[in-house]
Amino acid sequence: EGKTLRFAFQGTLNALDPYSLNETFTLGMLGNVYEGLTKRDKDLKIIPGLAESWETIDPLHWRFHLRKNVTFSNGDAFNADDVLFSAERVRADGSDLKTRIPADSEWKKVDDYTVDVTLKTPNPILFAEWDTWYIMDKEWAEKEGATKPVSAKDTNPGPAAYKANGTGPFTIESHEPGVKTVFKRRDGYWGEKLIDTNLDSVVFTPIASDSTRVAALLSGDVDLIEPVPVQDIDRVNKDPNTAALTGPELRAIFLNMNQIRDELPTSNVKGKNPFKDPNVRKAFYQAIDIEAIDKRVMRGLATPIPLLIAPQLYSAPDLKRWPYDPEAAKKLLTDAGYPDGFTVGMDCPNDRYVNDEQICQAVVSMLAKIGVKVNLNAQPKAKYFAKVLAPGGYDNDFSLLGWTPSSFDSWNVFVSLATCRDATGKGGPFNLGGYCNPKVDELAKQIVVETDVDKRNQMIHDAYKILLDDTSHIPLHQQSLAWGKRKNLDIVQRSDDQVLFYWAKLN
Amino acid sequence: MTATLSVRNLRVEIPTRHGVLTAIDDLSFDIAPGEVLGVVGESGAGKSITGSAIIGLLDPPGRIAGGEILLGGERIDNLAPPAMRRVRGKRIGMIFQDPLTSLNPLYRVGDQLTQTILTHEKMTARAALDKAERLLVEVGIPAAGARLSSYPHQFSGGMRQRVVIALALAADPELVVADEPTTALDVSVQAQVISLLKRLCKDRGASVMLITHDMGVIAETADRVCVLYAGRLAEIGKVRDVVKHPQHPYTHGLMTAIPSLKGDPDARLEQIPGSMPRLGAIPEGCAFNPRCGFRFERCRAERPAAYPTSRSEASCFLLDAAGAAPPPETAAAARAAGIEVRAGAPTGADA
Amino acid sequence: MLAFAIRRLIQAVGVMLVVALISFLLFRFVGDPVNQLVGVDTTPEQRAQLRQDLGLNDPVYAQFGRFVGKAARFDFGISYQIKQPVADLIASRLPATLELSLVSAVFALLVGLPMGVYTGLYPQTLLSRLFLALSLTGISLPTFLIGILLIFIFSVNLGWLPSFGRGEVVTIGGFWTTGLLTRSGLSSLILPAITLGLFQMTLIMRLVRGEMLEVLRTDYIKFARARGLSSRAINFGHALKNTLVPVITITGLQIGSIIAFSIITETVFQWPGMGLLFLQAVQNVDIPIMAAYLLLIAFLFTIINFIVDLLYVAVDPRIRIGGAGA
Amino acid sequence: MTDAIRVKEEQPGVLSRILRSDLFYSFRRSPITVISAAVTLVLILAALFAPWIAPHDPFDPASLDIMNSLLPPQWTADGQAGFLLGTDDQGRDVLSTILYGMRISLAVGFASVVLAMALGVTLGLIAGYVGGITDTIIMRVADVQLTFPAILTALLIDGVARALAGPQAYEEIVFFVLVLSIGLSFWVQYARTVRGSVLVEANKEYVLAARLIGLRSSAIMFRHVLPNVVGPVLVIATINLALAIITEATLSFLGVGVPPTQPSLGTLIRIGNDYLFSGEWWVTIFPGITLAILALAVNLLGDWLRDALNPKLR
Amino acid sequence: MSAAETRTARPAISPPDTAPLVEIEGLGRVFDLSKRWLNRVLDGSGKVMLTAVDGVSLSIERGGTYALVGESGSGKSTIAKMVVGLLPPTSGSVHIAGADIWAERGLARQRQLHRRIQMIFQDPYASLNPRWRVGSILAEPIKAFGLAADAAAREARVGELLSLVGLDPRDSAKFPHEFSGGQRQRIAIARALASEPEFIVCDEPTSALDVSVQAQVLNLLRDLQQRLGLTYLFISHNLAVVRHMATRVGVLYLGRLVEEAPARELFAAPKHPYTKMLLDAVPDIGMEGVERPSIAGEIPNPINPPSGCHFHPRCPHVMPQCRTVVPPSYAVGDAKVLCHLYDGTDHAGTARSAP
Ligand SMILES: Nc1ncnc2c1ncn2[C@@H]1O[C@H](COP(=O)(O)OP(=O)(O)OP(=O)(O)O)[C@@H](O)[C@H]1O
Ligand SMILES: Nc1ncnc2c1ncn2[C@@H]1O[C@H](COP(=O)(O)OP(=O)(O)OP(=O)(O)O)[C@@H](O)[C@H]1O
Ligand SMILES: [Mg+2]
Ligand SMILES: [Mg+2]
Repeated sequence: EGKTLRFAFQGTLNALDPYSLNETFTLGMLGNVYEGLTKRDKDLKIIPGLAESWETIDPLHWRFHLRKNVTFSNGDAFNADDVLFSAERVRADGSDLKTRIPADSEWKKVDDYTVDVTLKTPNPILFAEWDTWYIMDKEWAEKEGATKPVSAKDTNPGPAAYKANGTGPFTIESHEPGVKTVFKRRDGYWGEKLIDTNLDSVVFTPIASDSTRVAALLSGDVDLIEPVPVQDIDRVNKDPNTAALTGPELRAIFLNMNQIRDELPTSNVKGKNPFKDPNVRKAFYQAIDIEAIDKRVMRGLATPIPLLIAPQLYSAPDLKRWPYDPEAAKKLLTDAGYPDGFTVGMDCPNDRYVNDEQICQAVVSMLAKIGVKVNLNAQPKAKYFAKVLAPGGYDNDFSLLGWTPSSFDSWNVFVSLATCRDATGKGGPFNLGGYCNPKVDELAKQIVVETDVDKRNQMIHDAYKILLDDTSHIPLHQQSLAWGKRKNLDIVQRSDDQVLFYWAKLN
Repeated sequence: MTATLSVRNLRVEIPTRHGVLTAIDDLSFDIAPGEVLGVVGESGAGKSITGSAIIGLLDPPGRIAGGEILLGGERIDNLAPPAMRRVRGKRIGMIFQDPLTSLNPLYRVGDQLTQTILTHEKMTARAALDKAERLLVEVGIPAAGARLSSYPHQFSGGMRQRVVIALALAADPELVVADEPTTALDVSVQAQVISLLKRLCKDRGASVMLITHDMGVIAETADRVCVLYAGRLAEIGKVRDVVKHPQHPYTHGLMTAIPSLKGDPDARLEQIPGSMPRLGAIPEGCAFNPRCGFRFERCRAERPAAYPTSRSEASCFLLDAAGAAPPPETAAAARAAGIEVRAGAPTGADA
Repeated sequence: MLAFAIRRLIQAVGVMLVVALISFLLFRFVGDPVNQLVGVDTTPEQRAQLRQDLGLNDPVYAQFGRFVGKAARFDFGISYQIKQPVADLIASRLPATLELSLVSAVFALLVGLPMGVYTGLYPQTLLSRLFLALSLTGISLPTFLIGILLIFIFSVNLGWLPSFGRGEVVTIGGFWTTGLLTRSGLSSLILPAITLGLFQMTLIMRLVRGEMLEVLRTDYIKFARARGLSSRAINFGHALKNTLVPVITITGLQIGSIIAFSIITETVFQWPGMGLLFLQAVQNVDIPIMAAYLLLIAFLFTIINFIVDLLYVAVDPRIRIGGAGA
Repeated sequence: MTDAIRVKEEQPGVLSRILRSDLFYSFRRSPITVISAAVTLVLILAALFAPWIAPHDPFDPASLDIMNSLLPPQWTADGQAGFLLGTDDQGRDVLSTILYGMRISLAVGFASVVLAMALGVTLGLIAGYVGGITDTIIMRVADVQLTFPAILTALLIDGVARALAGPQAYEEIVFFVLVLSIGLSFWVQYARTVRGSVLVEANKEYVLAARLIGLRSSAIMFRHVLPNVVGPVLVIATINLALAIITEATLSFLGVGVPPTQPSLGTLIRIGNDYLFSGEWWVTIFPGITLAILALAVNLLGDWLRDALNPKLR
Repeated sequence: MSAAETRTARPAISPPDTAPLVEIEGLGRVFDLSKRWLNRVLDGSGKVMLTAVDGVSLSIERGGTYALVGESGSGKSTIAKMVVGLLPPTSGSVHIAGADIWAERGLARQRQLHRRIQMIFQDPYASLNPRWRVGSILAEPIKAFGLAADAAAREARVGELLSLVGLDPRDSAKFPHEFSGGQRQRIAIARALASEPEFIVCDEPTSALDVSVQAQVLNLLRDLQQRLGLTYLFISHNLAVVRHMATRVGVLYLGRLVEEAPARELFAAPKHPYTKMLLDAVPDIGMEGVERPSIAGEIPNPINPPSGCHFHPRCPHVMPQCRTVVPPSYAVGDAKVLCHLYDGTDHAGTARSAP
């Protein structure tokens, strides 16, 4: 006898095409329906998925053995053609997940259940992100006319935007973006032993308003909400029927300072860019009382971090935060030639990270104490990202960002956030501040091909050290996951924040 | 024979921010069966309020503060609302000044008529409709049957006032109170309506209280006239007497101030100085005394009662046979004006 | 009557064209739509091509003409954000909003009208004063606060009513979803409908009261009294009917703002209607949705106006028969 | 000379004329109105003098200490001296923030009402007095405007302004955007009312008399007609003021208002809204009460004014 | 203050004093009451024109009072407005002291002309701007026409005007609502006098007033006429008042001047059947208790007036040609009559049966 899980999230699930949007929540939800060649277990360890096993023939050649007797939810059998099709599709125009597999890799079908991949450069973490590269059914896509990813510029969206056909334990019964999505448990799932659920269906509803979402949980209208605003965790725990599920999240929150512009458009300093001076950056760093933010804004549900990565993924005893020291900060600022501070505009999302806007406000008032006047522009994430990632501009002087390396590996951090970029985005694509140190670029290049773990770790350490010394960014904290659930729900909370129904049980 | 309507010492008060105004003060008069009593007075004299008081529809906050009103010998001023409702329409019909606004624009004329008839008389809807049509015929509306289903705005002013008259007479009341029934009408139509009203009431034996400020209408229509000044009775008597031989100085002034189609057109109109006082500022003593050419001491100190003369009754000390005499010049002037000065005279000196 | 209908139609078309122009200008003003359409990695050449393909290089009037032509065929393009045809999105959200608006309008009328009549008839009683005070409080509290407080009390603390959403819906005729046929749908409707209708309810109540007070002072009411008609006949037959004319107009106008205010209510209650869609569109600068919503509102408004005018004609014979008499 | 002096002493002072007027009388007679007037006045003054009476300056980020955040009101167990009504999530003193926020709310309210009034009255006067095609055009524009209820207009203008101005500049113009949005959505009411009154007034004989003197239309419109139609305009203005303040709050709630660093009452409520369930009720309740009291008082004044100026209801 | 003083500023009048001051020639006014174009097309209805004034010609002697009488809607006010320049005529002309007030070009000339014509309105409550002090109301025309050198002179003049109409100069500080109806009408008269006109149109100046006050205002108007040599066009539906004021009377019926005669003659021997009926129908204080025949029928709809002589449906002497032919103006003694009875032939037993 099946049960229905009612789940509410703050954001909406838009297009169902698994290659349209590289975003944790969307990929997590689709992970209930689709599967990759690999999967991750409850502890995020990579386990075989649609590939039963794989081997490196040499550093440039990989072989994947596919699982047999797997069917898509429409009944089609899964085989090598589907993998090749997916590898093609994920790299096609309009895909947001192009980086999942190297653009220049070659894919070959050996037999129906064996696939060979040929690389141009060695890649020790080739399949690190393949748990979210979902395999699609070639026949289905061709029949539905969904062979191309649904992209922004499409004027008639493919059916993949509102239909799904995966190998996973759930299917999507109905999907109304922004209203409701109904997942149904399917028969004939190959991996019954990997999952543990008594759910028959899942009804997902977006509830944007924090208080409504919490109210919905407290009143029993939903069984699971994400996120619980940190301030409401107590309340949720106090209620006899509900509980908060918290745990570390792998996301690092940090501030970007634009060092690539010659002049900051939002600043009163003309003719030069104060952020080009490491002292100014360090002054900013030391002016921020991260403990206070974590205690007050985050209510203890955050861990200050010294690096741009969660400690669970990488830490080193000698890489520590610069201490909070407003006096020193003031002095650094004076030394840099700004005894009275200056003005700068700050961009901040207000619906993306936990209490993002409040963090920014706290930063504003802390910087005010060393004389820096920050004009805060807090905006919804859609606008925020459109602005700070604007093509050809990276329009931000000072901004807040969060990052989870999808491969859970530091290399992703460097290439995404810290390697040199030009204005058009060649280079570190999410390096909003445009920090550039050739040494870091060089290290990143080596890290990606280095297969010796110790050597690789040393190089990672060196790179982080440079970033810290340069004050390339201002790392703030690692935020926590906070889900709210009815007491009768058991669910696994993985620290990558994916909500996976196949580990949920309603009692 | 009891009077159809008998108003005894009526007093109407209106509480306002400036204190309690006395809109009608100690007013008494009778209307005999079948009689037409004209009530005249200048704007604000209290004519409409008298009418409203009689039918029990004083606008709040106005209230009857004293006196009594008797209809066919029964008191009606203290009836409970449901009982009073049965008097209204059934025993007293009312006609207001403006026929345009008196009729509900959203209802057919026939519906308004039958509704009124059925409220007061037990009969079938069919019969009521017949009666409605008869009424319209009576008030002289051509093609009455067809017009029953017309809306008020489809009638002309004169027609509408005829409909209003039909409505007022629908339940055959014994008294009709007509408050300026023709002021809103054209000169040539006025006469038609007035004579219609008069004829219909005569046919039914109904008494009429005709409120107007037009002395001409009164002169031609009424049997008796009651002149109000500042909420008080100035003079009451037969129309011919009051018009030709006014006894109250105010009435006298009024009659000479009205231009007439007779008489010398070039003669200067007599004018009464000043204007009627506002209710809040009615002078002590006789309300008219500041404007009166014949006033003497007593007028400022005391309020005159209505004193009978050979023709009419008037509230003026000149006529108080038992009162102190006015200065001789005043008395002489008054006599010259045709007022039967009796004050200071030992007995009736009116022979 | 025919002329009236035709004139209305012409006016409606005029209004719609103006609104279409505004919507169209939104497209133009808010920036290059190409930037909204394509990703980071699109080259300038591709952009230019896309611009050409979309006809953005044509003269403005040609573009406007095309926009109107498409809009007339309910083609509003694809949502930037959701990647679905805007027309489909709106169509799927329309029932929710209309149902909510309609129910709250009915609620506002059913409660506001009697309250207005009562306070108009008995302006001095304690109950009237209470109603008035309540109504003033009703328009002094922002809608969103009322909604939140209602959720707090009735969902969280008392647990009587659902806190969000539309509950279970039934699809009728293949396209119209309704919550009116299920228990959960009905109970979900209560709080949002009250939240949305409260303001209108107070408005109607105050309007009816004011009109009632005025009508009760008119000569024809006085004359009706003088004819001895019963209070019932006077108050409800004569007075109420005459207050209806202005009440109809204002209520008609208010339905337009009910739909607009549903934006807030839908946000608070996560009601899956057009308002929610629109608000998200505003936040995401999803112009096709904004433009379509505007046109739709204008369209609904025009229809409502038309119905109001027809009602007018039904209520007021002076209009029905034409000509203002003598 | 003596004449002039006599005239002067005869002429009662403005104050005494006001004190003797019917309006003032009906005002004095209604205790609720007196109270709401007093409350409105106090609130306006408090907002006006916020920098002098507020214990803290909540708009100065340097004075904030995040460690003071979410302190409960002073009289509760955990309250802290100096923060009478507690603090919000940024450590701003709620009392001071309310005072400052009220400044913004009132400023937006007043400015938008003035804008709507100026626009509506002028257009209404012109439409009513000039008539003809001008009238038709103005009233059709009003129809289109009516198609867009206030919230919608505001959202649209806000959206366009944001897109046009860019985020940093937007912050500087947000006040004007709000005023424009709210003002634009309210003008129709004035225009219609004024037009209606003008149609009545323009046929009154005093206007004909003015035309006989050969005055220009504009002089007649503004000097003769306008003063006679201000009554209903004032009533609408009062009621609109309350509505404008609430609309501003609502817009803030929808996220299109003033920035949270310089919150208005509405923004404060929106912020506080997030802390309702967690027990930090004071962040939202106090601004909410203030807003409600302000709107209620102004509404009561408007109500009174409407009844007092309506001769039919006297 | 004497009358002479108040007239010092008046410019010399050019034409010889014997010529009439006001000459109205063939004055007509048509109002377009058509439905909207679309309705007309759909209903197949034509344009709807209301002829409010139809070919009215009259002249007013200097210092005389010409009275226009007629029922509501007969076009009295429309004529008044066309004469003072508030409403353009559709046909005909209005000459004042020889100058055509509607043909005159040039703002200065026009204003100069308008200064000489003023108007007193019916409703004393509506004719004074309730928001203005009496002083400002009276000062406005003085300022507008530049009739006083400075503010002090203006103030003095205002005081003079107030005294002239029997009010206290101190009243200038008051507002209109502080006055009674009669006093307001005096203020309105003072305003009309402020521009030192020689011709005043009085449109029912006393019909809103009480009889006792009416006498005051009528007397005042007559006094002022004597003192200032004013000329009046006096409009009223009250025949008794007209008889009291007028030197010459015109009777209007549905926009046409059906009879025009010296006042005495008109009242003594009315010629037109309508005039007779009017005189019979009007209730008069001097005729108490007399039951009189009232006019049959109601005023016809001016939009669709009867053919021929407009009065024929109500006329007791109706003849066949009345229904078809518009009667021309016949001179009968000093009177002019628009009636076929006076076409020279003998209509036995009809007209001549009247006095
Ligand atoms: N509600 C009220 N408050 C104050 N005064 C009032 C009120 N109602 C009537 N009055 C006054 O009562 C007096 C008498 O009014 P009423 O209507 O009876 O006069 P009227 O003789 O009928 O005058 P008219 O000829 O103008 O109709 C007037 O002075 C009027 O101002
Ligand atoms: N502006 C206008 N538009 C249309 N018709 C008008 C206009 N002004 C006057 N009329 C019509 O012209 C006719 C004459 O009107 P006018 O006001 O001159 O009559 P009157 O004799 O002054 O009547 P009253 O005694 O009622 O003042 C009436 O039928 C009236 O309806
Ligand atoms: Mg009266
Ligand atoms: Mg007239």
